[in-house]
Amino acid sequence: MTTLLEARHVTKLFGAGGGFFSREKTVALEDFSLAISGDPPSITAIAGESGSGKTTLVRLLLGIISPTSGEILHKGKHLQRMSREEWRAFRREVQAIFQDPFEAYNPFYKIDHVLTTPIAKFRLAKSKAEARELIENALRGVGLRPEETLGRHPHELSGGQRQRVMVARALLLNPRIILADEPVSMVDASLRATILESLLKLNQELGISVLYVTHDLTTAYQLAKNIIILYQGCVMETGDVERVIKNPQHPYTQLLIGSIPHPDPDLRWGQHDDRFKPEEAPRGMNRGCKFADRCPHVMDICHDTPPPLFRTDGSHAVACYLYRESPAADDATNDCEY
Amino acid sequence: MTTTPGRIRGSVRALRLNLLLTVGLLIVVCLVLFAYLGPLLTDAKRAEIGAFKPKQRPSSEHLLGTNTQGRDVLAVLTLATPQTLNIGLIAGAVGIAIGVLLGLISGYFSGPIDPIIRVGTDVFMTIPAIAILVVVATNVRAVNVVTMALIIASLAWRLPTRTIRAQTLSLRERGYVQVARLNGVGDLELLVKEILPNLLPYIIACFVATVSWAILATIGLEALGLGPQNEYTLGMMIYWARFYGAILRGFWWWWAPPIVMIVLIFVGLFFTSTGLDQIINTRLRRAV
Amino acid sequence: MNSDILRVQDLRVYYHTPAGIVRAADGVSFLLKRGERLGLVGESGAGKTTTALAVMRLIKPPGRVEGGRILLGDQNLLNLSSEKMRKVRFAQISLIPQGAMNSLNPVMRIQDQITDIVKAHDGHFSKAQLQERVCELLKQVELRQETASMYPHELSGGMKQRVCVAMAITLRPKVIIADEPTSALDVVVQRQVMETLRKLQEDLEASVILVGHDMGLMAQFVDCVGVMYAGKLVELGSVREVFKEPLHPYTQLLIASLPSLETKGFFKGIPGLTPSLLNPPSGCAFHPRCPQGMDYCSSRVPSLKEVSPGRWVSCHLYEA
Amino acid sequence: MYLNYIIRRFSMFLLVIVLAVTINFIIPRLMPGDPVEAQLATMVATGAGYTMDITAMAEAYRAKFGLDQPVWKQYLSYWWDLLHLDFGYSLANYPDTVAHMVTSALPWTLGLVGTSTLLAFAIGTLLGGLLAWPTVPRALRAFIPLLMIASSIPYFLLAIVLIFFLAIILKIFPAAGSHQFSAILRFDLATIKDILHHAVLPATSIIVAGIGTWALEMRGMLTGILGEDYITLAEAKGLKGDRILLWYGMRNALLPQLTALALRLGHVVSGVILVEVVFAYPGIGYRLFQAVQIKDYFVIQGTVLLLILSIAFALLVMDLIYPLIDPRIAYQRR
Repeated sequence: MTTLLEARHVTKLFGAGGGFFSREKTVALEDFSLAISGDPPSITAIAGESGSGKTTLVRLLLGIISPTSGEILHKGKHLQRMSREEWRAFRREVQAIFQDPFEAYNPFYKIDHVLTTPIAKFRLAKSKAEARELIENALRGVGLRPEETLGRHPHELSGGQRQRVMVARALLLNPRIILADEPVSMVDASLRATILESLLKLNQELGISVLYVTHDLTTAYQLAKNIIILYQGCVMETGDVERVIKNPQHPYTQLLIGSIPHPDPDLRWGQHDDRFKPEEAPRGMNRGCKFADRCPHVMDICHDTPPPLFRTDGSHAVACYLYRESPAADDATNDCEY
Repeated sequence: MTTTPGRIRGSVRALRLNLLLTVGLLIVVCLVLFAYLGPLLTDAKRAEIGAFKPKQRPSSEHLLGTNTQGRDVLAVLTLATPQTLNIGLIAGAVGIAIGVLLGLISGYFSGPIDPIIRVGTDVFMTIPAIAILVVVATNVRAVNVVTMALIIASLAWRLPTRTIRAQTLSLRERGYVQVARLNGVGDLELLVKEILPNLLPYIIACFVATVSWAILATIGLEALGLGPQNEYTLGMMIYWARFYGAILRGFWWWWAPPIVMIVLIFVGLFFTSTGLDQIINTRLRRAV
Repeated sequence: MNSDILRVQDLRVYYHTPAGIVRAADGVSFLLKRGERLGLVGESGAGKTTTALAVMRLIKPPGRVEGGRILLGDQNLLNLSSEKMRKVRFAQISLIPQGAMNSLNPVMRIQDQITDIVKAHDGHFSKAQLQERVCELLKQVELRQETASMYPHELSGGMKQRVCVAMAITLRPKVIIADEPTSALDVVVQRQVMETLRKLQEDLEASVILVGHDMGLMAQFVDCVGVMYAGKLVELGSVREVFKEPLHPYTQLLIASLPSLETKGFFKGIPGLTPSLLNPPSGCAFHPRCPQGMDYCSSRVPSLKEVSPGRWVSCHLYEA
Repeated sequence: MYLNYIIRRFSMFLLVIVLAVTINFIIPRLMPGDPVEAQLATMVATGAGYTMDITAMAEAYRAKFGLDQPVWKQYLSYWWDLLHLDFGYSLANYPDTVAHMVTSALPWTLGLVGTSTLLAFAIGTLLGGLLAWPTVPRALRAFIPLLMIASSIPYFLLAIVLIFFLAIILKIFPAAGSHQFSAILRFDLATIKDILHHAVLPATSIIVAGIGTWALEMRGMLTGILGEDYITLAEAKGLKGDRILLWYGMRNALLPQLTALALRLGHVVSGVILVEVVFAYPGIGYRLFQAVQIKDYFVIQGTVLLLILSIAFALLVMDLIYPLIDPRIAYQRR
């Protein structure tokens, strides 16, 4: 069966172009594969630090930028080779929520503009009344009172309110999948939960798959069913979130989870594990495993060739030579049962 | 001396009372009234050759005296000012139109077109305008106000293209442009409905600066004698004054009035565009 | 009382914006003992950064310190002349800035930015002594010696923050204020920088005020923590007391809303909207969102009470 | 990295030259009618005192410059002449070559532009720095509107006013020229004093207007920079006010200020040319003015070309200085 949204061996290089000589290329994403079937609708988390390529991935999956190599497919069709009709269907079925609530609204218009435009563009309503109806339902769906929200200018609403209007916007088109790029990182802690809750509701009640991109493993654990850990554009570890978070196998994932400051004074950070060398000057282009020069278990092979994904058990795969005895996972890390 | 900017309370400039903009607009409005109402009030005959005894000093009868051809200087001034303003406005309009077009195209669409426009603009910026304009002007036979404006316009597009392109580049990356794409909005509509409205303040401020530059370039060419020979413009008034040695012979009333008028134009336009920039920045800082 | 390094009493800082007066810090009081790590936590707009900057007297117009006292030992910093205050900065109280990304002068080498501090406090040392001090500092913050001659744009985020930590401890100050030092860093780098800061702070026996919004970081780093809401200090106590038995309803909801690795798929936010500082709600600023709100909560302003030694709360529930 | 930067800047320099030459070549050919014949005709009309057979003269010139050959061939020969610094002959004072006429005028212009622009830039930048510093007395703030007005007065209009008051009425300075016509240019104190005495008025008119522009540019730049985080940290570090202003504020404003100078160089030179015309100062500007008066065609082309090249060269030199001022420029890692 064709998958809803799929990336096959996608690599994206950013050469700072311009001028007559293109300078060094920086690797944003390297040989990344992902498949989201869409039924059952699942929530997949992409976790990684800044500079790991998460945002580049979202822009690739949305078709805003095209991959240097590899393809992105929507229902088996290549994004770059779609007809106008296919592209409109893709645009309607794959929606997104962005990170910065302050940047997402054109200061020139009231916030209604962001809701009325999709209705007009995708002809979702036949009359003004029906359009109004759609908008109000969508706003109530994310816990906002329409009379308090509509007709206002963006700067009159708080960050939390604006982000919820963004979720409502995505809701309007009732897409099959929503790519949420760090939806709560710029929102206060108290409002964070309400937004995550509305994402969970979309998945459970409306059957919308969600790709939750974040640097915060705790919210990833809370929201998602399976997770992919990214480091400098490469997949380090992937699988069921319960296994990956509670029993991390890749050294980098272990370092990540060990560094999370738990809000519990009794759960102090493990004694300072200084075997991990601090991150040095900005990274260059090394061939082998990207984590090699910081990893305490580094072996020669780690510097030569990038490690493939090894399947350690049913739904848990890790790209590290420590597990080279395990069978190689099939390349498409997908979200349905392994 | 008008009150110093210090009068603006504390470091926060109240948006409504931007002193620079108000003073600038005041000067510009007076100039426009003088330029476009003046000619209606004075009859053109006073400005014709031989209308009066030449080289008279300013008197009650001739507030600004007469020049070597016996024209009343005040009458000539009232007819010359609108002409110079017209050249500036036409050249400014053409310049801003090309600038917005090129700026939007090269700012929004990356790909091959952008470097061409960018490098082209930079190269033309480094070339002193007077050099090119001289070569063009010497080869144009009959020069009147409109051709003069078009000659100037041939280089007036440089500043607008550069400014608008820079702004478009930054606006293109904004979040709301990505959201608009997700809402199914196509490139062209995106440019017009999402980017252009936010560009308007920059376009206005840039237009004022371009008009000011155009007038400067015009009087520059006219000082070299390349201006319209048979029409009154402020630049040509100065040229003829110098041509007949008015400075050495102390006939200050031939060249002083046009100079004062030109300086007023520049000060008015400069205050207006600087005031506009301040408003754009404070509004930007507040919106972010 | 001699163990108190810093006493802040009823500090008020208002911003006179064209849209009206913003009471960023409205009567903040707390105590800092020698070697103690105090956390000031609160959501954006709660006034924690304003409080930190006010202690260093770095509030710029349109902000103004309206009143209150900041006692460093027996000196009230608010009364010092600007020249005397300049001498206090980084000699007795130092600051680790929030945005390490652009807190370093981009056109100056790292070593010059460190020696600047020594020269500014008329420490007349020879070039060699200064160079040696720089090397010693860089070693303390685990940075290679070559970093000294590098420019800020050649360093990573974590390395820049370590330089800021080195600068903060150059003159061995009594108090270090860290204003959300790691908010822009990854969680891995954040832990490494915080643990370096802890080690250095303990060696110096300096006190630290850590300003931030990350409750997890507070739980891991500080000894006692103050919770701020709408410019007021609503709760203060040891980190165990505040996290295990929070008194103020806001603190309770805040801790309950924190995602943790135990509960999966369970979200609990704080209803209502963050308060507007231009016209804050009357009485107790939290009353519109407070589940245990009583009728007079919206009229009477609660005051900070010491319900047990070192344990403060500002809520009508605890007034006699 | 630094080499990469130099190559890019040098290629820009070459591009400017190519473009300038092409413009100079194309524009006259765009105009209707035959350029040479038109020039000769107008020259005679303006009473150049020759009575000659225009068509024969035009024929000779056309052959000399191969105007009868296809355009691209003309273009190549045009380049070929340029590379041999053969700008052609001045029609008015034949046999003097354009190259000689222009190169003899260049030092005067460079002297005038160089000194006055650098002086105006230095004074303006310092003044702008002071104006932006908050602890500066309010009285100095009153300067701002004056600077604004000064910066919006074109150089050569100011020159006219200066001549009238200082040269005609008060007779302190000479009204025109660069030195006593009688004096033979010997390299002794008297000549230098005389040259300086003549250069005062032209330089002043450039400097006064220039200071206004640079002061405002610097003030705008610095007010932006003073809001930066590294300034707040510098204050927190307890550094002295002047140290922060100079090493943290102005040091960072220097690069954008220089870029502004580079951008306005073309504008400044345009102004200086007109000042030379007003003072009959024997630089490139006045040479251009004389050529324009009598439509001495090839001199016009030569002057314009050389003007563009000298500015492009100045910009190249400035570009090469940038990395020394701001280390980030040559460092193109990202």
